[in-house]
Amino acid sequence: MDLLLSSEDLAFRDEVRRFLADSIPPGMSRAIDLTTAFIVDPDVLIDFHRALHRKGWSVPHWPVEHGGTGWSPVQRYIFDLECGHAGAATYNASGSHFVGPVIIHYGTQEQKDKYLPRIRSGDDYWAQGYSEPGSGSDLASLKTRAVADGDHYVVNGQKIWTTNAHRANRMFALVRTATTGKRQDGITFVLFDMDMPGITVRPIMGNGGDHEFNEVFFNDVRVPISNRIGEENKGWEVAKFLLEFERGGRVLAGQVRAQFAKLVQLMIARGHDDSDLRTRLAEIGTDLDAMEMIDISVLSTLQTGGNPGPISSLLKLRWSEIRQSIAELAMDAIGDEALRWFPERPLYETLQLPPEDEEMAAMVPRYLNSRAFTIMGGTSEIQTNILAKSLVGL
Amino acid sequence: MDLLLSSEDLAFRDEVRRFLADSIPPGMSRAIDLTTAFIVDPDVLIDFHRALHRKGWSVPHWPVEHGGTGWSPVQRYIFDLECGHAGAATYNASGSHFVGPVIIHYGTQEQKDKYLPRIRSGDDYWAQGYSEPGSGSDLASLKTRAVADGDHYVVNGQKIWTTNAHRANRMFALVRTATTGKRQDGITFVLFDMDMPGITVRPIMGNGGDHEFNEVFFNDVRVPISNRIGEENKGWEVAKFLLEFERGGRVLAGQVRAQFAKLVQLMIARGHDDSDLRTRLAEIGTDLDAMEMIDISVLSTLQTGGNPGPISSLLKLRWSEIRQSIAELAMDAIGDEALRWFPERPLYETLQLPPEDEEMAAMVPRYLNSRAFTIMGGTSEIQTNILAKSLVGL
Amino acid sequence: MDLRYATEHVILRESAERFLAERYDYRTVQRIAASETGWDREVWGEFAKLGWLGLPFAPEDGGNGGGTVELAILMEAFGKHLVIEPYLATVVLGGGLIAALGSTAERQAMLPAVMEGECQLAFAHEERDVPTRAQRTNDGYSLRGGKKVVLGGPSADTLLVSARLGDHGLGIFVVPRKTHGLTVRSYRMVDGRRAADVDLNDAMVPTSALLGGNEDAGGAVEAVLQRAIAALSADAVGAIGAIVKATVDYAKTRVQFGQPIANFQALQHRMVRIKIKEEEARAAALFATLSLDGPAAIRARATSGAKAKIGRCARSVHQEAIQLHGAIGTTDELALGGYAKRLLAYELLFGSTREHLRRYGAMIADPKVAGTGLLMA
Amino acid sequence: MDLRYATEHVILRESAERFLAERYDYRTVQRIAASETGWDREVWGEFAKLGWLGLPFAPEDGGNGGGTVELAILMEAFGKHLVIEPYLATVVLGGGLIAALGSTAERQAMLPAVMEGECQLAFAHEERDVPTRAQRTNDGYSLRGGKKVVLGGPSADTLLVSARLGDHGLGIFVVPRKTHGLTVRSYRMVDGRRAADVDLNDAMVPTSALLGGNEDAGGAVEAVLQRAIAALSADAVGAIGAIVKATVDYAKTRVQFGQPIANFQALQHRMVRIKIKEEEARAAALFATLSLDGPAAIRARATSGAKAKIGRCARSVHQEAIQLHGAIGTTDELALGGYAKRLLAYELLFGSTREHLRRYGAMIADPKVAGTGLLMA
Repeated sequence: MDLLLSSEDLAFRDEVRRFLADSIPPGMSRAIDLTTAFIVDPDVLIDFHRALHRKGWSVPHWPVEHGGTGWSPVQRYIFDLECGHAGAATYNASGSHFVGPVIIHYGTQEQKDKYLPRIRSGDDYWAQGYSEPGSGSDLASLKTRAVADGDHYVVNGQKIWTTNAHRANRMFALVRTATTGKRQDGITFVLFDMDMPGITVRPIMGNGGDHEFNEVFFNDVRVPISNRIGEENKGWEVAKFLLEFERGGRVLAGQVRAQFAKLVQLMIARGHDDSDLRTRLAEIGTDLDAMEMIDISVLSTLQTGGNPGPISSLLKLRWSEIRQSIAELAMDAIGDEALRWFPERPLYETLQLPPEDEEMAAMVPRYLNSRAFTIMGGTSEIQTNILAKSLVGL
Repeated sequence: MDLLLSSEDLAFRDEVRRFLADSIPPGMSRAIDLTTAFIVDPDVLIDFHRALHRKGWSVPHWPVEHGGTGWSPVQRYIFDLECGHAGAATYNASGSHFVGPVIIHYGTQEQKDKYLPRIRSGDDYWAQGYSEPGSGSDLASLKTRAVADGDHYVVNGQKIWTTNAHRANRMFALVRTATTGKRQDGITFVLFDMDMPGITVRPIMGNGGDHEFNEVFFNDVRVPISNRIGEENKGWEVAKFLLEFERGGRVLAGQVRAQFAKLVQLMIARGHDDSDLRTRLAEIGTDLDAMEMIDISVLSTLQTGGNPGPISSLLKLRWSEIRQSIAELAMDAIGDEALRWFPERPLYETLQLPPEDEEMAAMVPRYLNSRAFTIMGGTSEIQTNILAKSLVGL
Repeated sequence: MDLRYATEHVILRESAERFLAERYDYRTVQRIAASETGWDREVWGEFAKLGWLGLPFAPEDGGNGGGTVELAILMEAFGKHLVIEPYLATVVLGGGLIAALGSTAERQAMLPAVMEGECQLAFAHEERDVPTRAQRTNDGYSLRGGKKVVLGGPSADTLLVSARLGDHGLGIFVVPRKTHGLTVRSYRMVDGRRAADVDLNDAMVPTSALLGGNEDAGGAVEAVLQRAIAALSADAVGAIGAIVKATVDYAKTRVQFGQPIANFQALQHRMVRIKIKEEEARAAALFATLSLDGPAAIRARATSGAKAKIGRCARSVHQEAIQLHGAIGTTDELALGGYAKRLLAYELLFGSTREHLRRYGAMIADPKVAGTGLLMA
Repeated sequence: MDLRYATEHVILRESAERFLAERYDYRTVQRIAASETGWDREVWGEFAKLGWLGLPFAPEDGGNGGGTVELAILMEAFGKHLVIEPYLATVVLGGGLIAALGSTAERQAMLPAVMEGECQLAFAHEERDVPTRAQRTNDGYSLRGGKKVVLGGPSADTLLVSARLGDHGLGIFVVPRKTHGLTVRSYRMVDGRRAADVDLNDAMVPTSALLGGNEDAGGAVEAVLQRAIAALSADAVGAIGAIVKATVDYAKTRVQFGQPIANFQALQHRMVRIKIKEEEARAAALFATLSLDGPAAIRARATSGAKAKIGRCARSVHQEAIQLHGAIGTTDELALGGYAKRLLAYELLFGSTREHLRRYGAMIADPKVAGTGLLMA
């Protein structure tokens, strides 16, 4: 047993570093540092994504035959960590990490040919339509109705919390195709183009001042049945596959560690001798080390072909908390600078401050937005319910 | 609205201080400081209790006609605070605070004449028999059976967590007199003499090294029906009266404040410059101030004849937590001195250490015993369930 | 000792509640916050008519002679309704300084305009860097320094500026907005209120600008700041109470898995915890309010204690409230978002939660103080 | 990178588990803890026979050549079964120092007796006050100083005493128990183990007492202490795992209000939280163990990090476990009480939780360190 990187791993790391140094466009890191929303604007990331695409690295975790890199889990971990340090971010996880793997697993050849290349290249930008006003944690109660009419479904209903629906040109969604039987057995997974007639998007302003979330209304939207992924009424299975892939297959340690290093930098820059803040910083560090060790154990399991098991809910739960604690400490570290509020977005376009003061402007919005980490993508309460069964055996 | 003590209150405080200065026997404060158990041994307190009795102050909260002092709630608060500072403690709360008020409210004239004077004087020492091995939080499920046989009940069963049963000469208990109907409606409140044939006491050693708790077994114990308090099958109402009196009628602020002042003294004596410990100390101080303010609000309500309402469960919940945090910080404040364990009890008889080192020996046992604060007398979970209904309206 | 609210207290609470419930909903807050000035002239006029702008001033100055309890009641209503007009800056801080330090002539010259809503004030006190100094000149003083977090600074017609005099003195200078050498750099605060950085670049004021001619205003400044902390704590308690109620109400109506989420025991226990924090915060604020008429040591302990305790409660309550609401709790659709930001501002104004906890800790690091109860001789 | 346990690891875990489950229940712990010496000669002999006393020593010294992972596996089993024999003191600390610093002759002179269970060791290192000093004499050294928390001191046949040599040197001195001027003041620790204060009052030892003749033993001492922390962390994880399991098992069988209390959602969520803390503690201990063969900076970060993280987990797990058990959790009837005390001792040995958190904080106060992941070049 050991934690050693092999010489191939080290060579790979150097290659990644070289690539990042060469490919990150000027201004991208600043724009990401001043992004207060969850998701960095596609405009900021598209050039870098295209560079990744040219290098063949835009979807590393996909099977090689669909454009994946065939990297080992350790290599993916290295790549994520280095991207974090270099100030890079994922272009469109809804495409590359959510719907992409679903299409690869469940899609027809036509669907694969149509959608996968455009995810790889960044030509498509995807949104996810799962939650509804009455269906959050209890997702299976969703009501958006799809009724077959010839070779189309006619869809009526509403989605909510649809991140970047206003920027996406495509959207995958769960819709109800049957109202009898078990609720989970009447759900179907369907792909939409955002310009289909009858789709309207209404913004929801976040408390942090960002516009990320939307309501999406479906009014007699006609979507071809050929846009269905998997069988009718089997959408719940597809959604579960997506969640498992997402939770078990992605290693957050790199990204969070990069954020943590930035927090350390901030605290040093502020010359902090506040012992309470330093205690919190150290506690976050030990939390992060422990969680990274758990992440690495998952990597090791994946590397050797195993199934990481119920740990995925634990990772979601704890990583979201650690990310919150980083955002919270960053806010507390700037003292009464946190009183200032800059309502315009994006900050990297609107701010008119000296460079050394800029990052202060991002801290409070980022803190406020961070509260959603433990809500979106499965609340901590739901993760805890799952863990009570799966990890504790209750 | 104000927090001012009247000149009568101040004169009363001076009188209490004089009395305490004159009446506390040498060695009592040391014995209390080195007591690691919840309850101070009766041997340590009896002389002081007799002095209170001579002064007419042994049961201040009782009605004047039964030997109470007629003090206002503020005066009782002053008395408790001054007792705390002077290093005094209540002789036998099970007698003076639990069964005494019950006998006053529900007892016959014979019962009053027999029991009340001996509680006042300290001649009787009472224990409480409520919990059973299968009936803790769910007290109404208790099974200890009392069957009428002529003018006696014949009692069989078992009580547990009976504090100081091995020191008590009397015990009040809830027993089951009916097994049909609602569980609460088959319970009766009965007084026992500990020397009745068929009663045996088995010690339970606490994790803190103290012997306070016991199991009490009843094997065909014949207890006169005239020992019953209130009507048969109405014991649940009696028990509820007792709890309400206890929770609403007693102000813990004085006692806890005295403990807090001792903690401050300890930390100063240890010359602590550990900022984490100092932060915790200050946080406890602000918690204590807030809780004392709530206590005083209850006093004000009582003073003006009102009903304090659901606040009693809040007081139980939070005071027990604050007392735990004091015990925990005291343990942490002595650093690796906390590694030393002195198994003999009572420490004030067995310790052979220089006076300045003595108190270290008490810290870890006291911490361990403090964990029971949030369990005994109604767990924090039960208090929280009650508060969800009564305070939050869920 | 008597903690009963008097009839006039109840009347004040109810009338404040009625007015604000009618006139000041969350959309109004958002509208005013997004406006150029961050306050509404009409609302301010109503405050004057209701007598609120004169609430704490002595009857001989034309005020209503309200005490600390009345002020706390009004502030709690302001917190509950997220009022962002610069009441604290103008009435409690600025007006409070004039009432405490001003001569009869000064009080009569300035307070009526305040009470009529014609004049707003701000107290420029916190130093950005080195202490602001007042240098005596031939016909007055020259002020030099930099102030930060000047609440209500952007809308103030007159600033009250604290400045060192000589080696030990401290004076409060009445500085009209237009004074040459005075620069007010405004910004919007996280909760929509306005504040400013203030630069004094050899700002010249006449001798009469020294309020009350007092060169030893330190004690009065401390007392006014303590009043402000107690008032702001009542405001925070208003916000905490509202946020807890909103959360419980939401949990009772939000249905998931076929039942209101308020039925889930894990959530019930957490709602109990935030409700308890509300009660504790309320108690801490009340102690601070009632301490204001007491001796200096008790005032300092009670106000720093309140800031430390309520700040801690506020943080965990706003976080739990958002979490218990779920996704909708992270938006600006509900007042919840406004409360969270209001409470963040509370945590930082007049010294942070941690700073006051440290001060409190230093005060109780004496067994005699730590052992003293809240009832006062 | 490979985190799979090898077959020999699994075998060791199972055999330790089997032996201890059979021979070392909680009544045994209590009996041995209450005995005069605090360890059981027969049990110690069995440890020797099982090869555990020679586990970490090199084959050329007659040991089993076990690595850090093997040691962690054994220690986790010791924590799970609350073994109080002085294994850490004799094998990890004392034996570890001899293995690291001793000449071939010294290793051959001392280690066989350790491995056969004939000799117990203790490392007298923590200073009570001023540093212990070794003064050169005509035919050796005179040791003067006071040591505290000498684990296994009461039963040690030989003490290894660290002492300053000159201005910068540090030596480890082999001091037989009977040495004149050496006083061992024994006490019982909170978890039943034994420790001692050690006084060196001009204790005279020959020149050969300086282990390996090494006057610069600081690095070796640091490495041995890091090994001890990693081992003790594995022990703590054993205790945490056992306490969590006991709590969950109890909740499944304890019936109140007509159902197992494990059915109550509020309790379920709290059990999930302590289970997560167990997983995190386990991860932190594993990182510490695997760091031991890495560079000094990683070792220091991983072991201080483990102590800080596991100490924090241990505190909240033992408190929650007691609370979830209810009254029975506060007694000495269940092993739970033993685990709580074992974990309290863990928090204090080799530097407290807070002390290590501070050290860890100082190490990561550098963005480069903070940004470095756990995988090592």
